[in-house]
Amino acid sequence: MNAATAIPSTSSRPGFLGEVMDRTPGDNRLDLCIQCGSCGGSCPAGREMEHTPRRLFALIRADEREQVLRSNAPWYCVSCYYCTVRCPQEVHITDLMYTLKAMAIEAGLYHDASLPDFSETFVDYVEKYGRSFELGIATRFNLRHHPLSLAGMAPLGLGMLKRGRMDLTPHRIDGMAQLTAILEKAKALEGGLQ
Amino acid sequence: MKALFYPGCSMQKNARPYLDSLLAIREVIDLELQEIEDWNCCGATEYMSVHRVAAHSLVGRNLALARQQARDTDLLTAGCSACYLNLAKTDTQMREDAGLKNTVNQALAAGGLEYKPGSIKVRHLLDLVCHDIGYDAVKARVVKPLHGLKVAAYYGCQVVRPDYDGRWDSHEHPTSMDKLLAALGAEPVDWALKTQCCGGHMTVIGPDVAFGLIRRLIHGAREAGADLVVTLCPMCQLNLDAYQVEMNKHFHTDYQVPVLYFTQLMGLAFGKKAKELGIGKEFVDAAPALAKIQAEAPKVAETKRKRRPKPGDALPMPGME
Amino acid sequence: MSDSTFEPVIIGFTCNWCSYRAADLAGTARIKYPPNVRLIRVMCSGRIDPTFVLKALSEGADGVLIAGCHPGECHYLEQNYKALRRHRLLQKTLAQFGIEPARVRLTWASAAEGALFAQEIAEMVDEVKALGPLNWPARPMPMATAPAEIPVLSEEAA
Amino acid sequence: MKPKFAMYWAASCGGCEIAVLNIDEKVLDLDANFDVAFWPAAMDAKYKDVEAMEDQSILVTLFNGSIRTDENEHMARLLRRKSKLLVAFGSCANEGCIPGLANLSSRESIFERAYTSPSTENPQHLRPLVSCQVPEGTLTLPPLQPVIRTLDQVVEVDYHVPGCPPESHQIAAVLDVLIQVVKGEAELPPKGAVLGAGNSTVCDECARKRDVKLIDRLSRIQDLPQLNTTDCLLEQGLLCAGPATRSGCNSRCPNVGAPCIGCYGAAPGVLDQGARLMSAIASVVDENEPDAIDRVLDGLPDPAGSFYRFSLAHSLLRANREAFDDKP
Amino acid sequence: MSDQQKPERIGVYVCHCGTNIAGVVDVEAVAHFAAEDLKDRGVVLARDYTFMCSVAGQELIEQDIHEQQLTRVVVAACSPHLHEKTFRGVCERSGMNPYLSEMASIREHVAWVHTDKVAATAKAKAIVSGTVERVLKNDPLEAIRVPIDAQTLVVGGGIAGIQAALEVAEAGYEVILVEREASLGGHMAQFDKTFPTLDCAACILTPKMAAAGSHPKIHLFTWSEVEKVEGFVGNYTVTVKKKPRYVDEDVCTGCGICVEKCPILVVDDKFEAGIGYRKAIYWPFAQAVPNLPVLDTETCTYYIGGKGGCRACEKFCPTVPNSILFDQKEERVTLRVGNIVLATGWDLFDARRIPQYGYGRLANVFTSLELERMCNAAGPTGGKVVMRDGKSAPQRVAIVHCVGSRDRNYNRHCSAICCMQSLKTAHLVKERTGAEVYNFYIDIRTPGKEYDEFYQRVLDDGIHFVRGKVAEITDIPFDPAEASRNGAGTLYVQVEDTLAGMQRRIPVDMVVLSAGLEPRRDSAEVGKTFGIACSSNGWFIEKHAKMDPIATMTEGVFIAGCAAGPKDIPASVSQGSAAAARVLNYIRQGELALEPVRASVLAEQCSGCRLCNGLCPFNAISFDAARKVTEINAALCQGCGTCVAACPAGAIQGTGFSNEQLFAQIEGLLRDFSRAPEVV
Repeated sequence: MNAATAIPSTSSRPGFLGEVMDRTPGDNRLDLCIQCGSCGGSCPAGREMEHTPRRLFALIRADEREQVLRSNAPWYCVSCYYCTVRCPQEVHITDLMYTLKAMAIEAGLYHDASLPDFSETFVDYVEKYGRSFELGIATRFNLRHHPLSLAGMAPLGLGMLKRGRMDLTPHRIDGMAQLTAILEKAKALEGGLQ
Repeated sequence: MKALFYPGCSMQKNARPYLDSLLAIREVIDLELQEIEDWNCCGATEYMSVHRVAAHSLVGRNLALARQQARDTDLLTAGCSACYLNLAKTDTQMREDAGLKNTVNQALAAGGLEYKPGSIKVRHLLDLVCHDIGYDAVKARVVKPLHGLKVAAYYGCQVVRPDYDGRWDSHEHPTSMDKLLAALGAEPVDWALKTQCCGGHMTVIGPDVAFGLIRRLIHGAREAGADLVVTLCPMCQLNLDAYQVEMNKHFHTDYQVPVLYFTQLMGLAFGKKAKELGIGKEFVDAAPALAKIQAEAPKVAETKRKRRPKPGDALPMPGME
Repeated sequence: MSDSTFEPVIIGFTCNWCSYRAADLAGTARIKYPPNVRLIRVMCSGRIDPTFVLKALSEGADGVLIAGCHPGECHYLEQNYKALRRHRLLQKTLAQFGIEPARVRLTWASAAEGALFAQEIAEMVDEVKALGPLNWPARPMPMATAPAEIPVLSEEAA
Repeated sequence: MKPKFAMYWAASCGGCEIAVLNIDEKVLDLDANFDVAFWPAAMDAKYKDVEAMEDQSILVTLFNGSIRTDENEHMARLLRRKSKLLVAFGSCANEGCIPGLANLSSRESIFERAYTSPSTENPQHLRPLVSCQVPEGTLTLPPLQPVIRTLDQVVEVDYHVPGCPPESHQIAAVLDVLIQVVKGEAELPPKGAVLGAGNSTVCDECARKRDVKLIDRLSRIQDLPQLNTTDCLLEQGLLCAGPATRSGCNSRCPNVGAPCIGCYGAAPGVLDQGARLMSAIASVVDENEPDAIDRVLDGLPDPAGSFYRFSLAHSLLRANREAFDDKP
Repeated sequence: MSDQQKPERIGVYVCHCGTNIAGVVDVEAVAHFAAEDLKDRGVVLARDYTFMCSVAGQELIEQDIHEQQLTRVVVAACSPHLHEKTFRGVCERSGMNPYLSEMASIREHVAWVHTDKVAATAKAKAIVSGTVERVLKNDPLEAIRVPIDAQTLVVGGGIAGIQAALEVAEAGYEVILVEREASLGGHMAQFDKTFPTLDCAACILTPKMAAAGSHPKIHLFTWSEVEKVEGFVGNYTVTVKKKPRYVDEDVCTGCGICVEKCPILVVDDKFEAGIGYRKAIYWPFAQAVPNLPVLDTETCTYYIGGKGGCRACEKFCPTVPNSILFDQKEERVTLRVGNIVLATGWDLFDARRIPQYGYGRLANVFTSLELERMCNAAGPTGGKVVMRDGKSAPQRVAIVHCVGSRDRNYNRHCSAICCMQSLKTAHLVKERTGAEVYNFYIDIRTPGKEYDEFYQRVLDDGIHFVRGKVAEITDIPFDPAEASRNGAGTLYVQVEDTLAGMQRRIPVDMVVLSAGLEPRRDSAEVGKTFGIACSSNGWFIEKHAKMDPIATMTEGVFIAGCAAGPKDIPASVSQGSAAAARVLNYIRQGELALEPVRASVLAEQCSGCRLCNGLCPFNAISFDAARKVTEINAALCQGCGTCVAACPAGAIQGTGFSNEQLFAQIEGLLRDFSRAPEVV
């Protein structure tokens, strides 16, 4: 982001740490992490993560790019922001998780392809219609990754349809051309920044 | 009061009862909503994970449209926690990060739009109801108080955290919705899990994790004596309600704790019909719990006289005020 | 716009207790920063009069840095707030003169913040460099002595 | 033979001339003691008559008005050469005064404002030309200079009489001194002295009640719900330049309920009147947070014009970028 | 003025400082520049020399002053904060007014921060040019001298204040000791054992309290507060407010029958930290000094009932006349003192501000101060460590470090004592209950004499240490399995064990929160009363954090103990003594020389606009209503210059930093650099 700011940043950190910080908006303070573990302790999904957020930050400092981007941890982040509000150094941990996910997709570094694919499936629908489409997302995602569970989840889907809580067809917004232009430009700029 | 309104994809469909109940009560509480025309998806938590700038631009389009369409108000409200947070986050981060502001505006320019961060005030619906409309105004409109109904106010994560503008009394133990429900005549139970995670997208990508979290919440609400859980977010409602059924299957349990939106309870207290409020579309039937609502107000418990302490008793507890 | 060989001259006003000591500390810690700022010590940022800033700008400075103790940490209790108030009003006024806000920067640095002070200077030098020279034309003043020959205006009546 | 007296009117409104005539019978003393050699506002005269005079043949010239055109500059230089004592008379000559506010605009925008404003009937968008051809020959007008200057920015000045215009009792006092000097009854004041004014500021002569100042709001007089008739105007949120303006006017404006606008210029020893006033006002804004401070200061929509209403051309910055960049 | 009468003769000295300056700045070129280019400004000689501050360097200046008749001196060397006094001394010894010298900082501000020699030399020249212009406008000044009143005020009767009072009194001077609470003692009186030696706090504090209470030179004002402070160093007038105790101090014998007979029992939030009780009329604690009870009108039935009923205390009081004075009124006493020591101490962080730790909601979460009272043999549990039910001993105890400290959400500072206090608590709990004790920490900080040895001892006790900041404390099990393993009432400490790299939930019966030390809640107002500053986090600011940690920016006001930041007992005692030493130093001098940087009003130019009247936090500015002019009290003025900058009439002059000096310095700094910057 800093490339576009008017004030040239003099605080940029070297290496992977700097890269992660620069790509996370605002004063994210990753460099202030004191490794106290309040993030890892607070995380509702922390037990399932290969690395706790704290450990990811230590690995980032150690320039262990590949280990970090391969970790399932960012994908298990549920965006509950407990870590962010409890962090004694006010590190924007949740926002940093988004950055790591985007970097992992770019680098193609994740060992469980199902994790980013859910996000990408979601994004595809938004880019096609301007709105999300639950039936499509769930079906496509499950078909690809959990074809067996699809049958198991069917009652839930049917229940949703029965209660009028799910559409069979997606809704497309009127300003789709405008939205597409915006998103294409945004992606071009994003690419330019990297 | 007037506010711009961003319904979001969930409210359109899976949280339709939320929208229906909001529409049913808006006149009662004198809330005039101007829906943003042709709004697009906020990107949920997913878009941000794939393309950060595009995600902010996606939200930026909504903010820019809101600014364009704003008539005599600069408030923008959303009922969905994720929608609210995404709108607030883009506005905040554009405010704090000049680079992001410029980049997003360059992208918006491709669609002939521009957004000046800070020109729209993003607020969650619950925040507006509790803090702007106010408990007294709500209480004054109650015609069928919810006496006898024990409710667990469940806030989830993304309304009270990270709380960019400091709107809430606590990130961990907020009380705004409890006070609102008390104003409706219901009895909010004291429980410790009111801002714990419902599982979020883990119901799809890691159901085992999600089921554990859902069980803890449902179990906690039941242990606290709640007849039902009250939410303010489509994702929380979906996970606790629809996935409660899946969770029961997973653990071979039989929890039956219904989950409703606060707007639905407001509607009941304002004397609206259950059907009009979308009640009945939930997976765990709320009817048995709602049958408890009494017509009569319970006798006001005598104000507890401060027991004169005696030495030898348990050690005194610190007061909470 | 920006001239890569242009090296701005900036006058810096620092308070005796915090920012001047921050500059001392930057020195003691051998923190490097660009040599464009020349410091003047006053006892408190509250001593800084907008006249000093205008004087410096009209005498050829390309920018002015004002540095005091952090709000709430003034050694004279609250006088740095006066500096803050004057800076806000001065900026508002300078805008009408077409002088960019980046040329008159207010910052806070405690005696312990040598690195921060150095960074502030580096940032300010970059910003002023990007703006280019100020060259305020008020200086030198047009000469007030009459030339030897006064040209005779042709035939006008009074 | 009586010593020669002159008065000249450059870029100004003419108020100074009226103020001199306003000294009533005192003007007879002037006539009794001086030979009025050149005073275009009072009597017919030609530039060539002045040009023909010997250098330093005029004892004293009261010069009012600032230097806006080439003609103003020419006359300033000419009168300097012909006069022993050149007095910058009135605010325009001393500090630029209201005409000096034009230093916040380019000539183009001044013309635009003057010849195309809604109150001007000018369908053909005519603009004055420096020269034009008429059947009788070429007519010329002195060109405007891009930046207004004060008299002492163009030629050396011996004395300063401030005010817009100078108060008549002060003018009378100054003339008395000159007459005494002519009669050999008094010494000339030291060169550079300010005559006809006090050594303090307007507050000294102001009858209003004053207290410790804390400003939480600034407004214009017409926006004030009610004006307290006895208390300090600044304390009521009005920008009164009295504290930063040289005394001598008997606090004429504040005493009748109008804030001082600063026409007597800076207090003795003060380098820049506007900056001093700015510093003083900002110091007593009763807020500590940038946004809150700005909210109070937003009550001043035109700070440069307010602080430098009279002294802009003589201030440290003198003009804004637009005026300076306005190349002929 | 003077430069019109007689031309000034300025000497410029450029220091090499070994290679410190000369390695980067071309010192010869700078000296040459001063001698040649500044000749028209009055520079008659310029020298460069290896070490100007050396004896030889100083002699060089002295010699020049005599031989070359120098009238002003500029030394271009290090920061004036280091050697301004040195070179002023040189001038004074040579018969020149010391304030006609100036330093130009070309080491800290040039040589040490720049690498480009050409640019550095150019900047050094500019600085010298500015300093020469400035020194030309310097006026000869005299230091300001004020007499010192020997009576001393000590505010705060904790260990730091007691120590300061005793030291001054022992030296033979009168001391006024003012304490807000009803007894001396402060927080230390609440503690059980003191680390690392584990000696009993009461055993070492009580004798000091008694000594202070009975010292003939110490005048004790307990249950009192300083309300107003006027004057300046050596000559303060303070107003002390004595709150009513409703007990006659002169008659009461401290027999305690009133306390015994009082039927009202209330929770003691103060001394017993909320886990014990007291009566409505009570002693602050057993060893209170003075030994007088105090009546609490908020809980006494006589007052609650609108002055009727009960009066048991009065009925049973054996003294004649009766010691109970139901109608006692607030009193105010005005005193004159020369110096003031502030030892106002600290407040405990309110652990309820961290809801996820459950204090106030979960019964068996305690604060460290509650534990102190619990461990104390004279405390509510008689020294037994029990759970909130008052009976059961805990079998598993968690001690959480850094509660409210080192956390941007609450306080950024380290509270300095909690690591050791937590280790002490762990040791005592283990010793008294045999429980499994877990310490949850981010870093263990034990930098004191015998402190780390104590840590080793606690490790040896078998205490568990888990490195991780506790995320939350809850009584809700994660899943049924956890619930069945641990039983009801268990508290779960959820934490990332950062050394094991995993999330853990550790079941315990009791949690102790090591709450941090905070500035007193009213420290900002107290600072205002005494004219000293608080930093943004609320602690009082020292004159210099390292070189002058006892003095403040206000002459004659000193700070000791935790008022300036968290400290342990040895440090607080040392500071009490140090403050006393500073006070005694002033008293023995009899008078004090102050820097003559002061503001003054030119009465004939002052219009009495009163714009400056509200600008001085030291109350040095007053308005003479009769003459309609503003006046500045030179002894109260601290020399900040804010009023000088604010005076719209230019009627306020500032010595040492006058407008003329600053304008000249600006011109000098820009003199040769205005058009074409010389940086190559």
